[in-house]
Amino acid sequence: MTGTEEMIKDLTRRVEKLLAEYDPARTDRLEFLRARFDAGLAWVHFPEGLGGLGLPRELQAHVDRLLAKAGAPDNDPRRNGIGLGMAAPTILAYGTEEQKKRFLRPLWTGEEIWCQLFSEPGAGSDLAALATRAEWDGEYWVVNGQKVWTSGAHKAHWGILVARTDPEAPKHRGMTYFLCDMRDPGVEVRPLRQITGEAEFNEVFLTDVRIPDEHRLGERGQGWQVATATLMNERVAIGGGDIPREGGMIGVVADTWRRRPELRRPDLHARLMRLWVEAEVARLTGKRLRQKLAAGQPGPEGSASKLTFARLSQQLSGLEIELLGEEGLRYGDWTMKRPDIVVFTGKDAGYRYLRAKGNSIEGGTSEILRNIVAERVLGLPPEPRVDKNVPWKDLPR
Amino acid sequence: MTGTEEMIKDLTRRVEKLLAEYDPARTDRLEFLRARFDAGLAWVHFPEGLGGLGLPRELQAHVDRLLAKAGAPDNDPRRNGIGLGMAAPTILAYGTEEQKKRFLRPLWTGEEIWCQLFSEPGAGSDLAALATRAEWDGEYWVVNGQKVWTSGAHKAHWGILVARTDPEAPKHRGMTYFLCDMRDPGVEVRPLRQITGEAEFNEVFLTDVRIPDEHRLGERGQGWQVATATLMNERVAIGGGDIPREGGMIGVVADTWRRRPELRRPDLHARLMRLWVEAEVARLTGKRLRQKLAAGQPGPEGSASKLTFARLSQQLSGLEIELLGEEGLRYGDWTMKRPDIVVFTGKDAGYRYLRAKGNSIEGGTSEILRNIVAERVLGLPPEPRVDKNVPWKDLPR
Amino acid sequence: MSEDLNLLYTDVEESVRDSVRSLLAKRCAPEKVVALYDGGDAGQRELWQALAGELGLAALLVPEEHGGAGASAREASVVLEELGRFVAPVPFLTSAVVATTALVEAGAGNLLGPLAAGEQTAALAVPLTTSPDGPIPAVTADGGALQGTATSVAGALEADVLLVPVRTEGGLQLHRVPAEAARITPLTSLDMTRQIADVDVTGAPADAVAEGEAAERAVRAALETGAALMASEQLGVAQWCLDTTVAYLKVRRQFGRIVGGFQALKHRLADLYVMVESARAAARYAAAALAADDPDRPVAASLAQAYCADAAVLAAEECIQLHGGIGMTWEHPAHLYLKRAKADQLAFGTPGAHHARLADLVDLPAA
Amino acid sequence: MSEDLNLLYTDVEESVRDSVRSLLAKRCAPEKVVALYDGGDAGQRELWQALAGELGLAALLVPEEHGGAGASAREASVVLEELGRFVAPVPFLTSAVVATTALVEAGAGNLLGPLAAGEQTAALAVPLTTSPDGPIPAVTADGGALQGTATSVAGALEADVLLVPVRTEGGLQLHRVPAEAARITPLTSLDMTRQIADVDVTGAPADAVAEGEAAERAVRAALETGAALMASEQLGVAQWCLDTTVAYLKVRRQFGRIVGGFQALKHRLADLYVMVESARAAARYAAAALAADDPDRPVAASLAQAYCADAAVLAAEECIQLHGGIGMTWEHPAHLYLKRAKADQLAFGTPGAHHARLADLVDLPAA
Repeated sequence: MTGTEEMIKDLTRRVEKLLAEYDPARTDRLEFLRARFDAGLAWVHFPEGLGGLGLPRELQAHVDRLLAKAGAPDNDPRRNGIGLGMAAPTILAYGTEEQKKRFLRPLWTGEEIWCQLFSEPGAGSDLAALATRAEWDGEYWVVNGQKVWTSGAHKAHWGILVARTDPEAPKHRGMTYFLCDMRDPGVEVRPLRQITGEAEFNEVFLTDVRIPDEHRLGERGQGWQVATATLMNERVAIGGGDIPREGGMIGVVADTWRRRPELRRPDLHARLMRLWVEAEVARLTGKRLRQKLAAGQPGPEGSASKLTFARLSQQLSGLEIELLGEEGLRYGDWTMKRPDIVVFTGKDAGYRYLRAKGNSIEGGTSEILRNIVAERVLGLPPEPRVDKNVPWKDLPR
Repeated sequence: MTGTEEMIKDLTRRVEKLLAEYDPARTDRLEFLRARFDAGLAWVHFPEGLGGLGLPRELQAHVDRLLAKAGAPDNDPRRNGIGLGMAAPTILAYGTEEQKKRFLRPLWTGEEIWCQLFSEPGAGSDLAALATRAEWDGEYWVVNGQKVWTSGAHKAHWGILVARTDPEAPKHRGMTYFLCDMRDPGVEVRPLRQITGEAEFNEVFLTDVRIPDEHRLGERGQGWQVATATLMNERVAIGGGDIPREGGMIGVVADTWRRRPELRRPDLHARLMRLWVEAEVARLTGKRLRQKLAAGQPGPEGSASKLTFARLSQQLSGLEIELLGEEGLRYGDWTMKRPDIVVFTGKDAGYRYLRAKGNSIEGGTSEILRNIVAERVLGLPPEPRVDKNVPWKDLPR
Repeated sequence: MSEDLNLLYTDVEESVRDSVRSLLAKRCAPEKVVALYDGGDAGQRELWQALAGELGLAALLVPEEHGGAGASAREASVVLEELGRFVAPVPFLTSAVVATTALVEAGAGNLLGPLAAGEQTAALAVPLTTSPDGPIPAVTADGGALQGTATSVAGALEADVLLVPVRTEGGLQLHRVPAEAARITPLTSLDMTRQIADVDVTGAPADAVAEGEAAERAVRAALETGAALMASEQLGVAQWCLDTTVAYLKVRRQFGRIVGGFQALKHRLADLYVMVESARAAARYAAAALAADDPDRPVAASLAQAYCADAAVLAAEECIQLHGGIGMTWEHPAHLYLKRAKADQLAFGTPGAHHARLADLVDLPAA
Repeated sequence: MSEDLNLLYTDVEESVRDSVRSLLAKRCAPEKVVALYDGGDAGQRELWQALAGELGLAALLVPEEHGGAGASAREASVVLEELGRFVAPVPFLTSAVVATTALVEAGAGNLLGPLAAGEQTAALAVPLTTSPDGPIPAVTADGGALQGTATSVAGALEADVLLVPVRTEGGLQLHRVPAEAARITPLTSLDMTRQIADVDVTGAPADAVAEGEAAERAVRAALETGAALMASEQLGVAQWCLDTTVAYLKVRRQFGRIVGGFQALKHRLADLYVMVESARAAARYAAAALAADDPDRPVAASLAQAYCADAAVLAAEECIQLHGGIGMTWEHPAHLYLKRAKADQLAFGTPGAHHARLADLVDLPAA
């Protein structure tokens, strides 16, 4: 029996034990989730005592499968994407023992939802330019500033926050990372409406928000390093999973083409076929990337996949409107709403077209990603920098 | 009678007088051309005594028409494009009286052909980086270096040359402009073969070439300024004249499409129509530009026209090969030749495809032209420069 | 094609532009316009009154003998550039260009008085997507009574008078229907600054203003004029997007540098500039050919629409992208231009439809 | 499609690549290859002998029972990547892939011995532009004697044996004709590293190796395999163009800066990199599907050819442009790659032809 097989057998036993002690049919959802966490079956690659068992990450799928089969509740991971995908690994990497104990369990169970307070109006692609100040008043860090593009801020209990603690230092060296209680009276959340009419995101205004020093994550001045770790976890998440042929936007357009022969025109067919080829090749490229990762050949090519995804979703959704013709003049609903979950291919063609515009901006603009590919993959010279060794306070803004 | 009408009447009289004194049917070609020059009818916008009459440039067309009607020989301007388009206006602007007297007449008549010695292997887009040295030995300027992309060097009597005379000065300030006798024993011309198989251009090796100081054009150290004037005349020439609808590369492809229905395919039709539209719009854009110039509203938009021309000629010639299919696999002739005249749309489809690749390089690459449009038209910031105020000799190469 | 058409702006055209622009700058701020998306009032009625009445734009294309200014498509195109630049929610294109052209071509100039005076507004009741050379969508006439719905009609919500193509046994007719007699259903539109509506004219009283070939000619001329001159609106949209993006990138800083100094963005803006100047040549040529009633008019119209429709969309898309996150927000006006550009791309025939029309006109058959 | 196909390179494949590359690096320098354009000798015969004999590449796709290596399309695709990277003027694709596949599929494996041993070279006598799903160009048979010319045949000049599709009253046949019995006229080719020729087989002795459906199946399988695996050659061409351009721009200076540091060029190279990696996924999938005889094979072949054909052309065009003037010269090897890429774009069907084939295969009909 190989090591993996043994580990799987052991995990199966642990799952059976959990199910025996906490029958999902008769146990309160939250109670079950807490018990699952305490049994180390939340995220098996986390350490023991912190929801895991120190096992390889891939084995989680086995646990999930067994529990789903038994009808056990899950932690509804889409409700807390930032918590699970970004906050948790960062807390694990940089947190104190107390912080890990305090935050990871309610994060995983979904009792505490998290949001991300990084971007600012003046610090988008250039995150290190951020201006939100955190000043130590002897008792608390007192935070003032404005954050933006914060999804879920209105539902979040905690926010991962980067703020400037030393304006005299060069921009990358004067920041500190905090865990910010979103229920502090100084936190004001305002929905940020987008071109689709919806407000997926928020602006967050921070006025004399008080953060105790035990909610500082990492060292003072280490904020850039901690934030970079968070963002690397974001990029991993964007890579996404396997999708079938015609998954995503191409499937929507191909489906319309098949169902509605009256819309077909030769010029649109030429464009459709070109995009079908590109979409299928992009899918295979993603598949190849995941095969490389699985074979232990990680690479920075995730940026390439995101570039292609953004371009294709924009071109396809633009084509769809031309294909629909008269129907393309309509729109589903302009009413301001706060969606819980965003599905790029959901809703109507107009929504898809407008929402896709964000694909080349959010999570790293296509321009920044091209820089990354050029510099880190191809080894071309970096952009001339004028802001590396200047105190932040002296930089022009 | 308006001023223009009077001028035209006067010009008509002068042409009649010339024709009466030198009957084209019975006069030696060169004798006639010299007489025409001396009558101020060569380029009427040049000063009197230098082939002109100080009249508006537009009136030249009237003179040309009258003389052509009378069967008079012309100066075969395509044989001496660089002389007429670039050297002559520069000599007129910067030359001494002796230089103008000495050079302009045989230049215009075609007795002396000119070439341009500007680009070097290490100084393409960045002309000011040139390394060809000219050192004053007390009697002559002694020139050593290598020039490239010199069309017609093997037929030329004179070359306009920029060389470095002061390596201690920053790159733009240490150059001087010369008129170089191509028959000097230190001048070696080697054909430079291109991807088409032909050698339109040459490399010119300069070894201890001796140039007397009276062949210096402009002041010592003023070379950049004089060369810039030359290049502005080049850009004016590239603007070109009115062409009819389907003039140029689109006409070649459209003609094939019409003549050979068996080659038609829907995907190619979609591309053809898109390019037809772009080519016709580009033609109208050029027409509008010339209307602006004629109305006294000059602008830097010539760079825009050249960008579009290059892109379209490349896309169209690429499409043509796909359209031809099996025939597109062939090529006319790979034999090394030195063509007298280059016609982009001439010869076979393979030649057109390959030759068009040069359209976005020669006379300013498309990348440089985009910089020019961005900076001079849109007013965006210039590229960070590290070489402006450093002595040329200290620059990395 | 005519080689002597003037592609520049005349002094008269520039002065028309100045007056339109200064009025729009005062009365058509994007913060007001965006209210239309939430069903609010953007003051669009008063704005149109001012443009039609004070500036006399409703009368531009109406012949002088019918109380109009007798101006040409050239002046109208300059007006449209400015309306595009402000995404102005007014029925100039639908009423003062398209419906007016239909009536003039139908020989019903005598009905133009109230339109020229700005007292009435009219709309041609066909889908906004109708191209000049396709089949003409029409309602039917059951006995004497109209029956049917014209879908996705632009300008219907603002109209007092509807011009309705009616298919009868005797051929196409163009009928005049009072708007209050039709059931007009507003549609949630991608571009709420030119909201479309379904127009049910079943049972409405109507009188024919043209019949047979004359009716067909009138409708086609109206659509071709719409296609030709909307190119100028698209130019205006593209120009605003370029200007706004360049201005923003000259002040926005990231990584300690003016963002507009990053070469990749400079090159994209240079390409955008080249495209906008090309769109200008195409739009001007279409307007000039129309004004001169040049035989090349159909080619000019389809050429301009094929080129400018895509140019406006691309300019608006680049505007959003190069603004970064802020361009994705409701509070930045860029989205108004993207929605207008994308809807305009479908209006009067997509670029693909105009390519097909050009293929016929210039003898480049598909097969 | 099969989701379990391995798109990576196996260790075996990497070792095939290494041996091919090291031989080509020694014996196939661009300065030698370019001689072909002036009718000179590039040592191409000796090179092919070395590849076919020393490395046994001619035997790769020949089944073991016929003296071959019984390797799969996966190994052949890696060989083609390297041949593309060196624009190698050898008949691997035409003989060891296309003609070999035709004979295997025709059930004429017994004829493969001399091919596998590198003693003979074969070519399928159809135009290089023939796509897998179109009509099969064929000569005719007048009585027993062949009549006609196969035009634009690749590999004919190197071939000892020609496989000639023959249209008879009883249907298609595939004949074997000794090359010395045909009149082979070399054509001045856009890509002289894969020079084409007209092959007149009139009166040549021939024997049929397959008839009817078997002949048709053999020819189509050969063409589909050619299309699928040429994608790897195109990948190799594109990869060389990217690598060479990046390397050059890391050392070339203008305006006092490394040219590869100018952001507009960085972004173009980043896009090129994304395209090359995409081409790799497409080419690998086609090879893997072929090797596994996967039902998705036809889609995989047309997908790869549609994508990689354009990718190679674009990479070669960008290589020339980003090298500036030097890339336009005869002495720089870039032109060899441009010519190969452009000719390859036409070979086995243009991208447009493969789009049309895909439209059928995946049910996205044109009308």
